[in-house]
Amino acid sequence: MARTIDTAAQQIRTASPAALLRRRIFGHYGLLFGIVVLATIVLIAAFAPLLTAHDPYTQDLLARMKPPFWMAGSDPDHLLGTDHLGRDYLARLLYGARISLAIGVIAALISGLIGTAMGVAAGYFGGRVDLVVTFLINVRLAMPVVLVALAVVAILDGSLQVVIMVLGLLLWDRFAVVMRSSVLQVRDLEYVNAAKAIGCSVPRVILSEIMPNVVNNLIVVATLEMAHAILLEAALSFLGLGVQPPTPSWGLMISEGKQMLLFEPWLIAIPGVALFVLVLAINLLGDGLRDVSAPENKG
Amino acid sequence: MTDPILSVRRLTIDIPLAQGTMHAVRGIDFDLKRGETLCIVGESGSGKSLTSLAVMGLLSGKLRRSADRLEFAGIDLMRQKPRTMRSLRGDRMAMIFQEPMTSLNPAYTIGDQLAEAYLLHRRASRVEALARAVELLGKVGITAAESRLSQYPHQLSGGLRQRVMIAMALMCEPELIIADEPTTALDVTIQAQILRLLADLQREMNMAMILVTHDLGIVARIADKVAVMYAGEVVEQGTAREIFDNPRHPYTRGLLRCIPVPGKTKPGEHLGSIPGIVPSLVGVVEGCAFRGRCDVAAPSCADPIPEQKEGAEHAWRCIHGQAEEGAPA
Amino acid sequence: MAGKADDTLNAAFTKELESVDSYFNSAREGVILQRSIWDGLLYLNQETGEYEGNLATSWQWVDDTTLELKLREGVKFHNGEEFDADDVVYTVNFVAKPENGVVVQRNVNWMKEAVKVDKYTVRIITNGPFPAAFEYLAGPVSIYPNEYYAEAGPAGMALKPVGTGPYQVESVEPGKHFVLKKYEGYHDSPKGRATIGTVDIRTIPDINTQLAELFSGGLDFIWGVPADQAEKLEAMGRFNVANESTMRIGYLELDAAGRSGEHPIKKRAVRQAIAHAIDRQAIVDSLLKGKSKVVNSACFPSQFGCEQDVAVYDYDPQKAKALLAEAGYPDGFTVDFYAYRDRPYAEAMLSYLANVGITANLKYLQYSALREMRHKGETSMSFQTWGSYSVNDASAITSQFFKHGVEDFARDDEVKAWLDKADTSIDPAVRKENYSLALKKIADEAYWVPLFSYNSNYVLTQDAEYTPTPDEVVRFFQVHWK
Amino acid sequence: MLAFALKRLGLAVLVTLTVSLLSFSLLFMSGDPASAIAGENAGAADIEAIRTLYGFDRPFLVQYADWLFSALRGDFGQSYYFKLPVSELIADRLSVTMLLGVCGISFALLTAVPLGVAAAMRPNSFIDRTALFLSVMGQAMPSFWFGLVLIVIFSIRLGWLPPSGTAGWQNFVMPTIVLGYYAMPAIMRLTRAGMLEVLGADYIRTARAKGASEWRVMFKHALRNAVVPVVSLAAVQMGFMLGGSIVVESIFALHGAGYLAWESIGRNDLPTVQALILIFSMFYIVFTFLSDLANAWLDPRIRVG
Amino acid sequence: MSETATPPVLELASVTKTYQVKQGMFGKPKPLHALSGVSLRLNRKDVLGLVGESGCGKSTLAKILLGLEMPTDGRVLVDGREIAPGERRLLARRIQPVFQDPYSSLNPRKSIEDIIALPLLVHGIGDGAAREQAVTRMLDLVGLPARVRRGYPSQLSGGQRQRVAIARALIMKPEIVICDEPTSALDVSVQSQILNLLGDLREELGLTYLFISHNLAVVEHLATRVAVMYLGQIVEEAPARDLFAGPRHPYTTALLESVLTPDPSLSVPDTHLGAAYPNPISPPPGCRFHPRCGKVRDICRTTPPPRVEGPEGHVDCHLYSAAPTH
Repeated sequence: MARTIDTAAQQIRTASPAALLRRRIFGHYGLLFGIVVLATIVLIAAFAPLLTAHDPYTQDLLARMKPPFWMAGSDPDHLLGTDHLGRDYLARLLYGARISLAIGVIAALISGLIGTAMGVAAGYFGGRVDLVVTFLINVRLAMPVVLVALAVVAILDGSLQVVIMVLGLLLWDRFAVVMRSSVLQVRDLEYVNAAKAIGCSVPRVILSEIMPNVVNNLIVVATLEMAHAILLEAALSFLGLGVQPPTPSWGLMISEGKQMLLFEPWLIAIPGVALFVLVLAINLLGDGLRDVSAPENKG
Repeated sequence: MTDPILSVRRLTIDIPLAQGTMHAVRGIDFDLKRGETLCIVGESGSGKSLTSLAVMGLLSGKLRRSADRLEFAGIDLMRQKPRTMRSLRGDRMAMIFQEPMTSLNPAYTIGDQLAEAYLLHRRASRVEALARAVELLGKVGITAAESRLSQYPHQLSGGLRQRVMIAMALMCEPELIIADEPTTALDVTIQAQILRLLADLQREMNMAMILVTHDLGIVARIADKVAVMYAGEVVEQGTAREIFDNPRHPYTRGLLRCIPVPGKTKPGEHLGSIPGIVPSLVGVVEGCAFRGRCDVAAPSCADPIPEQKEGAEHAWRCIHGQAEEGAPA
Repeated sequence: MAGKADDTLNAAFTKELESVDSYFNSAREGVILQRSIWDGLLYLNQETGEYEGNLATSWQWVDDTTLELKLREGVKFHNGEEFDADDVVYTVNFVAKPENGVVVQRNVNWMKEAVKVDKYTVRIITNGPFPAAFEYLAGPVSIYPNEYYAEAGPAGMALKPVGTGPYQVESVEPGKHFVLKKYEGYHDSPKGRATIGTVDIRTIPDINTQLAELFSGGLDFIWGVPADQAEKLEAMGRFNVANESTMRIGYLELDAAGRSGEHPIKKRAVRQAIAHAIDRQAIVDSLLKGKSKVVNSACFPSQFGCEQDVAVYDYDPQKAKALLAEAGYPDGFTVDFYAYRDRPYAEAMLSYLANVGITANLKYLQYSALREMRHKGETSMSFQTWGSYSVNDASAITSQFFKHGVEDFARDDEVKAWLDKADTSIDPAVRKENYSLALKKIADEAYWVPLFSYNSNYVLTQDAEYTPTPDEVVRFFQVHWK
Repeated sequence: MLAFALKRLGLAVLVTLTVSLLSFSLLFMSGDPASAIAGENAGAADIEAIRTLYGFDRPFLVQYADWLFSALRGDFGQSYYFKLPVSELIADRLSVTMLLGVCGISFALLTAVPLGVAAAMRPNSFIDRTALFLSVMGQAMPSFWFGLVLIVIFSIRLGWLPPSGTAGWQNFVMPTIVLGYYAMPAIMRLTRAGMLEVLGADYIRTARAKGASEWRVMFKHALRNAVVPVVSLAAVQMGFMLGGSIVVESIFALHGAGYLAWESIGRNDLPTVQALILIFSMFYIVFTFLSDLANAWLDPRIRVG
Repeated sequence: MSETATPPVLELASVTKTYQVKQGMFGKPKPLHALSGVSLRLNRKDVLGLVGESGCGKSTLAKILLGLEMPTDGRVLVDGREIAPGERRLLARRIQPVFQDPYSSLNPRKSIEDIIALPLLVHGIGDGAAREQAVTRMLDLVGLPARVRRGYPSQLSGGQRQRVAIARALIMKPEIVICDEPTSALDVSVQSQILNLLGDLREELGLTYLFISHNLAVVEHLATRVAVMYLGQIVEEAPARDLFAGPRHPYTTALLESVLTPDPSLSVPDTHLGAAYPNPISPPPGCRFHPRCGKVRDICRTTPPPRVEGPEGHVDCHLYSAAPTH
């Protein structure tokens, strides 16, 4: 009687999870597109000073609203033209990537921390904690985001920090909802019971047994909320209550360019397309991550 | 001897996967006569459920089905339009699934769902259909049948739901009924009740029945004929008595040794076991698929395996195949 | 499409008007409606600068604080009520009472009361000598029908306004839509009769939407069009574009008194450096354009008493840096820069300040929020504008801000004394002299950095004509079809 | 069913109260309301007089309770800016926003649900890819930008649609598309995912085994179950839409409640902003409440026992 | 009940577990008695088979023993010493679980090595090297090749995973292993391997098992004693051979009849079990089994049955009480 069931047929059957993931990522074009574009934008943001000789803040009132290179009368020194104060549009666009990314990342980080803590607590402890968290989520969902954000930014005045904080404090709901349901799903799985029966402390159960199994959902939500925050900032700036000039935020650039919408549409087309591409890339990344982490729920 | 109502020859099901084609069912044959019960038995992944779905024409779109012959009551199922298949399904051939909890539509009442099965195939009013439903609910042993009609599936226990499923399958008095693991999700006591009900109804209505299961106990109690499937092949088939009393294929023998039998196996002593795991069916599969786990495997097991027969009913695919001494341990 | 064909002039407001009752709003849009719906006792002829009789036919000072007016006879309000001395008395006595809550108290708080002499004669008693009285009687003080107002009150008046003006109100949807109809029974006023039958005014907040409507024919008349857009519109040749200067000037308000705490701006040299740092001419040429001018004195040049011979700070960054170094800030400093409108101008100034080493963080607030901060003395530097209510007198601006009120960041006793004298004297020479002294000191100390005067662009469809006036008030009754 | 409704109602009331407290306290800190009432060119003394007149010197909770009890009677006080009852002001504006919301959600549902179903019926087909493309575009498109682009194309270049106002149905075409397209992707995705999930369910196989046609399987058995989460989402989106109509209303100069809210924030018009936040919240709460009831009706597992 | 020299290694003394099943926020919570006064003794090296239908409270019992749930009432004693609510870690050192579903009982994000070594890590036993050694030893013990240690659960078959779960349970050298349906998710051929392994390990390590199963054939094969649960109560308990030879409680009889042995000469039995399993929120009065019992008498409908002690067990049934009690 052999206790070992090992035979020739008994190989480690499938690839490791990491290898599987790699394979899936490279088979997903949307995800690849998202990664490549986002990486490009991140690099642009990081190396903005190397990519343009112009300073995004230097104004030249005599060279205002020079058209971009594809239009007649363009100035080869300003590839994408200049804005209403004669600042180089390309430089502002490149530096603007930093602002948008910073807003997206930090706001998602703050809301992620709040939402995850609440969602995990609700999902794991259930009972009264869950009641309270669910209630808070309801309250938060019932508050009109744009309106409340506008009101708060109006009260606290719109600096970059304030906008990021407000968005961070407002956008935690989806984290909480998703983390709550993810944890609820995982919480009653037997490996969690096993860990408890082994004598793991609550923090250990949460951090080392539950979190690794819900972290992909967290990442997906984080990307979506990042996109959400970037769009919201743009909307706030558009309404005049976002980050303050002369900060080269894309939302602000659209808001400034809007003045000349009918005559110089490229002023909003350029930052608009940049914003669109960035959000698109982040969304594709998020969608792609969801697909590869749970291929059965593609959609 | 009557013609078989269901005749299957070289039924093959392929599943295209990213890594290659998976040969899930590899050329199986069987016949079934009116009034007979065929049990298809095998472990998970052996292709037994796919076989039953293939007969019903319910394989999902990606799966490829082919067969030399797939005849039901003289109708060539391989060549029928979807429309014809629909008119057969639920009318002349019906199916019962494994999960009674999820196999009923949660949005509609029991009555709606039972009546639908009838109205799809019979020119009848809704009132007539509901009367028929009450009749069949009574038949499957559900008390207060009329009041059940307006209930929703979630209000019933698992055992009751499986009875409803059976009633639904029998609404049009099918000639063939296929039950795919109908009791796996149920408690032991309920399992016995449902099986007994099925067996009684099958006899009463003179239906042909295919029962797919992994439980040898069920097979022994209910089957006229048994087909043992392993890795997409029927490795052995015959009458229940032949299979249990005189198993020829090493896999069948192994399976029988694995289960503790009250009164026969001694408590605490080692049970038989089959080492290893089921081989991958992706790509080309040649020779005996069991040879990697077989304790009597020989080099020639890698060659094509001819079918061996003993009498009209008992057949197996193994180059060995001589009767084993004594009863299975 | 509306327009000349159906005798309707479609115009747009940029801002939601809080109330049509002219005493209960403080907005430019309110003034525009007020001039069309109501009449004042007097009228200021924009061309001659002379006062003419409107609801009054003659007027004269009985003493320093008593003005007697003869009223026009035969005038009827839009609702048919007859105009007489009772209407003037009721209106003046109502608005002069502070507890009735007229929003802009300055417009009315110089009046103590009105007294009826006979049916067509009234006396207005002022709270002291008030040389600018005619300015107000020709401007914001409109006469309401006493019976109707007593019954409807400000709320009713806001929804269904009744006046004597060239236009009567057809409908009001608060804040968003106003329809005016030509008042056929309008009296023989120096304002002249309206020629266009209907004026349909919608509130369209975004100037671009207004432009889009103009393009698609949905609007016939818009104003306040920014210089860049006006230039482009003019170049298109499809519209009549008119530019006119306004009495509004922009200035930097500097906290010389240190109300917001210790900071570099308390030093005169720093304030002068700021004045030297900003290229006002470039801003005027590139951003404001039109009839805008650089201003050097803390008032609008045409205003009575607005001394022009004051210290001039030309654009000189080197000098600015030198002044900063002299003040002890060779590397500059950081300061919050508050603003509430014209963000591009503010941004341009930030950039100039940055060039001399001053890092100014823009705090762009709503007007009321910024005003609140200023009242509390929390701003050390802010970009303000003031339109003087189109009152052509330095008292409407300089005296507003340098007499130790909550909006005075200079707190200069000497200046206050001069201004007090100028404001209360009725001798023009005395007034002029004292305003001059005050304004010269303000410039020398650089309490303010006066920047530029504003202008406004008026755009009409080619079917219509209008000659704008420098007081920035749109007179629909003077628009006419070609 | 009644107990379920009551329970949801209780929760809704509690949420409403909390939101009202939050918005009240939030705006209480938003600076001096007296200054806002005084208007643009008022002096310091004017403001001081107003402060005592309106009772802004009372303790916070007193003011809140006062406000809340009035609000319960439908009295949200006077707008500081318009000097009109807030309730009148809002009632007037709300109809535009509601109309816009209904148009927007209808547009979203009418495009998203058929697309989602079609996509789920044929995964990876052309129509599936088209639907996915549309939804990805819709999620990444800033709606204010989209609105501006539409104005440039349809009002300026083509002259087909009026760029602003509420005069006729033409005025609502572009706002509807902008607002609807904002909600469309999520609904489409959920419909598709829900249909895909439901189509894989055991009871669908049961229906097929009965001999039901594909059409019947799709629309009788699948959609009924897949639509349950879509109803919830549509309610949530509708709530968001009303609250988020600010941008669209300001671009297309629709004098709705969203635009009023934005302007009121700028004007420090406290009673109006408070009332609007509360009313938008109520809308969200009412819609989700109604969707819960609708779901209970659609899904007997909630409705019965 | 038989006298033992030493106290039982594990004892449950009238343990009750009641869940408050809340019906919405304002609905009145209703009590669900998952366990009603369950007393059990587990002697060293015994294999106590616990059988019953789903919903009878078997799993709740297991959770209480593992410290995953606190009993509402009653005591849990280990070696005669009561375990206080705060002593879960103490419990963990002596009692370890093997769960039903090997697909969900292993954390998919952790390597096999980490899974097996987790108990040592948690209890701070040994250093890295010692833990590595222990893992090697355990892999060998449960018959897994050493190279799987760096693999992940998704790379293993069901049987292999269950071996990993057993290795994890045994690495702490516990005395008691709670096996909650350890083979019901496995194929027959694998089931026998795991049963064999459990049998061998018991011999080698002197383990005590609580073996929870609904498969009576498996229980008969492995158990030394059997307890039959019905609706939160233990209705019969006896040495395995006695119980299988002569079941006393009608429910036990029905369970035994339901076992389908692979004997083609027999047909499907009629268990005479009426009605379905009752709702535990509103259990039937009297004997909880009476609505389904073929031998029901009037007294069964009103009066809970007495406990009838036998020489080596007990049965709770009116059929065996000397006189009807009130």
